[in-house]
Amino acid sequence: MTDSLLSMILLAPIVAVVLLLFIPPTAKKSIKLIAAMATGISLLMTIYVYINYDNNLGGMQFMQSIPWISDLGVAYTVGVDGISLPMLFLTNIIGFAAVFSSWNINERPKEFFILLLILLTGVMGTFIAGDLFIFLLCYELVVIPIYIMVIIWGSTKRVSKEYAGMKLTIYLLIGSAFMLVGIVALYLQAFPAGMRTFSIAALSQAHLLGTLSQSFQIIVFLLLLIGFGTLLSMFPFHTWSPDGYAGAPTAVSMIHAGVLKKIGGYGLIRLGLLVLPAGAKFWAPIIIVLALGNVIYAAYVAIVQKDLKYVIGYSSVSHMGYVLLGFAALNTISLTGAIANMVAHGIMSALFFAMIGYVYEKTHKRSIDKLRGLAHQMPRIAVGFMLAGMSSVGLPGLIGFMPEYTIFLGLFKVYPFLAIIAVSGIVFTAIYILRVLQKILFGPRNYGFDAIPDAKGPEMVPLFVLGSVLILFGIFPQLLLGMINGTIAPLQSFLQALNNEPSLLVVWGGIW
Amino acid sequence: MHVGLTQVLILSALLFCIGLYGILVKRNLFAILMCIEIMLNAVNINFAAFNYFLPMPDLSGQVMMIFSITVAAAEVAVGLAIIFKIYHDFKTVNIDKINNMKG
Amino acid sequence: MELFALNHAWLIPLVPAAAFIIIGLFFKEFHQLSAGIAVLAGTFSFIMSAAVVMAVLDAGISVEMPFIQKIQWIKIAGMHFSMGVMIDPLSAMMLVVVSLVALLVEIYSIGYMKGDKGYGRFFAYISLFSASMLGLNIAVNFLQMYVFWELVGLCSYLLIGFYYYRISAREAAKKAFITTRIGDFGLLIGILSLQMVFGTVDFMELRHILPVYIAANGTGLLTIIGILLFIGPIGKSGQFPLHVWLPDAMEGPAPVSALIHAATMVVAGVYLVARSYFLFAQLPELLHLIAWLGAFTAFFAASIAITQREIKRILAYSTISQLGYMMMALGVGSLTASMFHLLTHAFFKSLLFLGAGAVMHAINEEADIFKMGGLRKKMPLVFVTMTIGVLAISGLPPFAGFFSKDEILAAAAAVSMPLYIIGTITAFMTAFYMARLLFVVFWGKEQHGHVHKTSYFMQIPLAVLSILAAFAGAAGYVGGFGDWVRFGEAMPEHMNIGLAGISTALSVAAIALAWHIYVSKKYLSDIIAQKMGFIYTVSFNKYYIDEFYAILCRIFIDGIGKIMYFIDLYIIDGIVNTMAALTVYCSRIFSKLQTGQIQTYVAIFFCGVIILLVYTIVFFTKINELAAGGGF
Amino acid sequence: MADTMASIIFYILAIIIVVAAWGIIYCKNLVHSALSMTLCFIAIAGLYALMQADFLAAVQIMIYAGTVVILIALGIMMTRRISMDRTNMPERRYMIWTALITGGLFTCLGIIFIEYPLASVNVKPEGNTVDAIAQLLLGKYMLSFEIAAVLLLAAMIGAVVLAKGADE
Repeated sequence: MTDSLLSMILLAPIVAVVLLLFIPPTAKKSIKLIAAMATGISLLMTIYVYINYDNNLGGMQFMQSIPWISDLGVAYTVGVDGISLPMLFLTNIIGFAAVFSSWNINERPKEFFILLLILLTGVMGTFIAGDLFIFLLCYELVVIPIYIMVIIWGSTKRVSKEYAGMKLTIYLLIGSAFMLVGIVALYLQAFPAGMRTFSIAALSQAHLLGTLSQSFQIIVFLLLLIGFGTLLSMFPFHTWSPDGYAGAPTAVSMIHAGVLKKIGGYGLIRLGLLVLPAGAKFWAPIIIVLALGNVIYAAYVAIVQKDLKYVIGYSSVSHMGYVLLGFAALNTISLTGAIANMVAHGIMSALFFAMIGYVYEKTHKRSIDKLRGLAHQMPRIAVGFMLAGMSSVGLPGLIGFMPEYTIFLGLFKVYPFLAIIAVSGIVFTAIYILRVLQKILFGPRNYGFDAIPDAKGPEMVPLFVLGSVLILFGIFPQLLLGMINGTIAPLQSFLQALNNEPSLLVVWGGIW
Repeated sequence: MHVGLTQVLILSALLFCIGLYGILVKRNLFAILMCIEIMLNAVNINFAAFNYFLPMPDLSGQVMMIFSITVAAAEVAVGLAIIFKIYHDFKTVNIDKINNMKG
Repeated sequence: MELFALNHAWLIPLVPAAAFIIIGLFFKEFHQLSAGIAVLAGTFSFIMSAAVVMAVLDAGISVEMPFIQKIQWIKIAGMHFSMGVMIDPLSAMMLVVVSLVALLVEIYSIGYMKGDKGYGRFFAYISLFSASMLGLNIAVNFLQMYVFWELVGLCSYLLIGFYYYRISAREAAKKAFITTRIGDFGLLIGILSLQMVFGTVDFMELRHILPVYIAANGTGLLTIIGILLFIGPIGKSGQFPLHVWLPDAMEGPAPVSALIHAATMVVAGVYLVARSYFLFAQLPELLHLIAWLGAFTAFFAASIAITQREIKRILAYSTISQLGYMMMALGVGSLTASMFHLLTHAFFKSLLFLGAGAVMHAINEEADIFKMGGLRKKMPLVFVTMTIGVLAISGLPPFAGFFSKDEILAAAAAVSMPLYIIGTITAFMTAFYMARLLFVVFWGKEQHGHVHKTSYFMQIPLAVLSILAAFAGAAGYVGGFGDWVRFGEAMPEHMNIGLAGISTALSVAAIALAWHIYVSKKYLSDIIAQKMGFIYTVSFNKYYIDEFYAILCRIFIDGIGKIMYFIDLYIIDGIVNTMAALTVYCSRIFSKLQTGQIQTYVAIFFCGVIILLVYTIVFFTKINELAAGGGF
Repeated sequence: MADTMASIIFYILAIIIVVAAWGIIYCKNLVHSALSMTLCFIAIAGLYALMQADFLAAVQIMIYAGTVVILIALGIMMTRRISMDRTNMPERRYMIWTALITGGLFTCLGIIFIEYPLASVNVKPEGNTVDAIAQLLLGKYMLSFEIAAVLLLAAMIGAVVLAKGADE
């Protein structure tokens, strides 16, 4: 039972997709209900796994492995540890919320929910895959539905939805091309022919065998960094993200900003750090500099945006900078913070996009200058905005604070002065978030919106679900950090061994 | 002069080149179809020749010819149907006028 | 009983928090019920706090030997934090001040907020604020303090923007949040540095580690950390140059101004310095800086307050000025004086704010003092209580302010004469502008025929606070406040008669001057203003600091933001779009190869075949040669 | 083909094949081309017979010389031209290039065939080949045979649908 639990989580949306195929497109209510039930079942099972995961034991649990293409060393392997389980939880909770936030979709709902469920399956598979081949397979499964969804259900503002969808897809595909090259090289190099395997666990041991030379690790890590960095919207590969979110329909924005981006961070840790430690160490200074670019630069750009989705788009770029910082500081504290921050940002950006979706759906406006005093007519949506915004600002008691603090602490141990620059990000975040919040929520009553109803019924589900997670993990951060740390803490000696590896700075110094 | 495999092969090469020449210079779709048939026959001659001249215990080469002829027959049928369709749509069988795929 | 109070001190912040959740989730629309819940929770907190104070007095808990209770909040490899309760005289005093003022303000608000649409919301916020502020008071470590520090900031933001439909209110709220955020930035870095250097942020642990560390490493790094930590209080307690948010914060309802922006939250900064005085006391240079910054702020704010016309603005600048006093006291090494002033100030300043609120409430929210006038007869209770407040803040004996202010000045005089002189001048100015306020509002021509009645809910807190403002100082003075709330040695209670006499005389002179100008009109204020010309204008416009910041903001925030966005749009995206366009262009060129003529393709195909054939011929010849020459 | 008679027949057939093939291209009238193709195919059938592929020779005559030519002729008729004159003009523009390509190809092939001659050994017994082919078709090449059948069926349906038009 527990062995196949993860497979069942993965399978629930697929079963729903098959069911949906047999439902007439006119039965809109049933389509939505089936999608909601599928994601709900996945979510419940994930919560069960989350509760039953043994933090003290750490490592991969709930493993299942079935050989698939044994000639190539491919096996269908799924399993969760303290890194992937929070991400799986995040995926499911956002998926569940995304279904409800798309409750009012009436244009081709069948196709929409089928694509949405496929997308969710892909993302989930990426996070729980214990096999690189499955990982890639699921990752590629993700990109295509997004393109279709943006093109069909997207919205055109500053850029057309076609442009946005194309940009997003091409960026991600180019990124994944680099990634693919890196992974194939890794596959070929790690073990001699005949013993080759795609198993991530086995590949993580490869550097101990000495088959992966330092220069090889450096090159392959760079490839992975470009791939995952693009996905994570690392500066300067970030411009797809605001445009993409602006063009995408609400659910896609939620999933994309909430979970999909996190595949980048997850991949960097799972493949970049654990498989290619010397490469990670080598490139860490560069990542830090680029990440600071993310944090400060994107925050600055967010300040002058006029469109709500662009603000949140750039805000997510900025927050991803923290994740990268946490990654590149390469110690247990910062890594814990980086993963926790991915979860935190996922929840809050999903909530943000859900709220923006409602506002746009009801008022057909997204421009900050045209929205005013929404708190008068839509107090519930205003609460959602405030929760998400305050979490984004890093207010203690909400999910955003502790991960950021942890990252800062980890970074401070390594690069104190850069950490100060990073911390200044909290001021900029406050500036752009508050600027948006106060402009759209507060101010004189806008009588044009009087006829517009507040969120109610199914629309409240995202607000309630995401909001309660936001507060729960905010007040009891140990629930999240403890789990992550159960897996990260044993890496202490692994990370300490990295101290002897040269970094770019050392090499640079040597040249000069 | 003694006739060996080489002579037959040269004959088939010549036939093939004539067919190719026809394909390249002709504008009429029917003529092109005919030239394709010529080329197919050149290939069939090769089959027959190899089967005849090379040390081979059975008649596999001739069987291949049968398949080749089958495919050729099918190709002629479909090709003619396509030409009819083109004629129906474009009112011409001149291949120069049919260039919708021009980039 | 004592043990019970101490062991259950964690309930003090938790009960108002529960009230917030209950009101916020269920009873927001039930006005009376929500007020009832909030007041009930406030009462509970106050009784518990009082019991805690009793317990502290009885159990002999001192600053050195606090009562500590904590639970693990976060524990990961290399980092762990606790949340807990730390009761020592300092926090016990703060607990009682905060819970008492909060309770009184809640009662006052029952009357003040009557008829407001956001009644339930107001009480929810106030409850959340009490919870956060009380949580801050009992913090066991810097992180817990920071957590609640941010939460009180949030409450302040929410309450300043309480009238969210007013643009000025929402702007003020934003300004308050962002300005204090700049302070928090420093504080956060300070806390991170502490964590990094010492591996802990726990107050008690740090207190034990510090002397060892200083003995080993000196104070160089510690001074930097101290400065960083102090940036937080600069923001929160409205010290120069981050004071700009506090006057604007008066956009909130008057009870909020009384509670948050006078009595409790703004003193959080002072409290933080006091709490971590074991650190600051080791850093004489930093203390010097704090003292001078405090003195400057006190003087600077007072000089602005003199010319302001809006009643709450005057009080706001007065608050900044008094906070400067407290900082100065800390800077000159007298924690006791600072805390004593904090205590008395909480009473008389909230009294003044509540009184001002009552006045404004009575005359349709008119804020300009020169449009009030002659309210003495119409609002006798408010007049009496306000007068007590003004006398208290002016430092006239036997009112509360006299004792605390005198202690500060004495402490300053003991350290540095210039500081004492600035303090005394500030005291003179304080007395003057407070008297000006009192005289202009309550004397002079009656400008309002009809005055709304002040409800009993509003009168009772005023009365209670005025009693406290009148006697708390003397009581504390006699009751051994200095023995109790102190750092290091207990302060001997002796009054420097000379200094006290000078400041009293100056205060009386200032009040007399104000009487002459504003009541008997011997010297007309307008003429003085004209004569002072430049100085008056500068002071009236608050030294143009807001404008200066606006320009800075426009250049360094909006300006750079626009440049960055330009880079994003036209350089980064430009490169991307150029690449895309280049691809399209190339494909246009290559698509020319697609003539649509199968013959062309066939011809090209066979060209390829020929090339391959030629290659094969040449290559095969070579192979044959090799084979012939025995190459294989 | 060891004896002289066979050699002579081969050369005669070869000349007929080449001339007839050239005739297809050279004729300006499409009908003449079709007739020329018939001749060519019959000559090829003769060549097959010469190379002991008598069954194939029959097949060649039936399918190519019969069916295919009739099909093509039918096709030519159905395009409903009044006169068949000048329907089959070569494009002069491409002639040189085409001649170069085909000439090059032929030269290359020729070089290969002459330079690297394959051994010509005939080990097969003379006689009826139909039995042997039938054995192979229904034995070793059973699957291919069936697939060819399916292909023909598909081609037939495809041709009908295409010629008729699916929507009509």
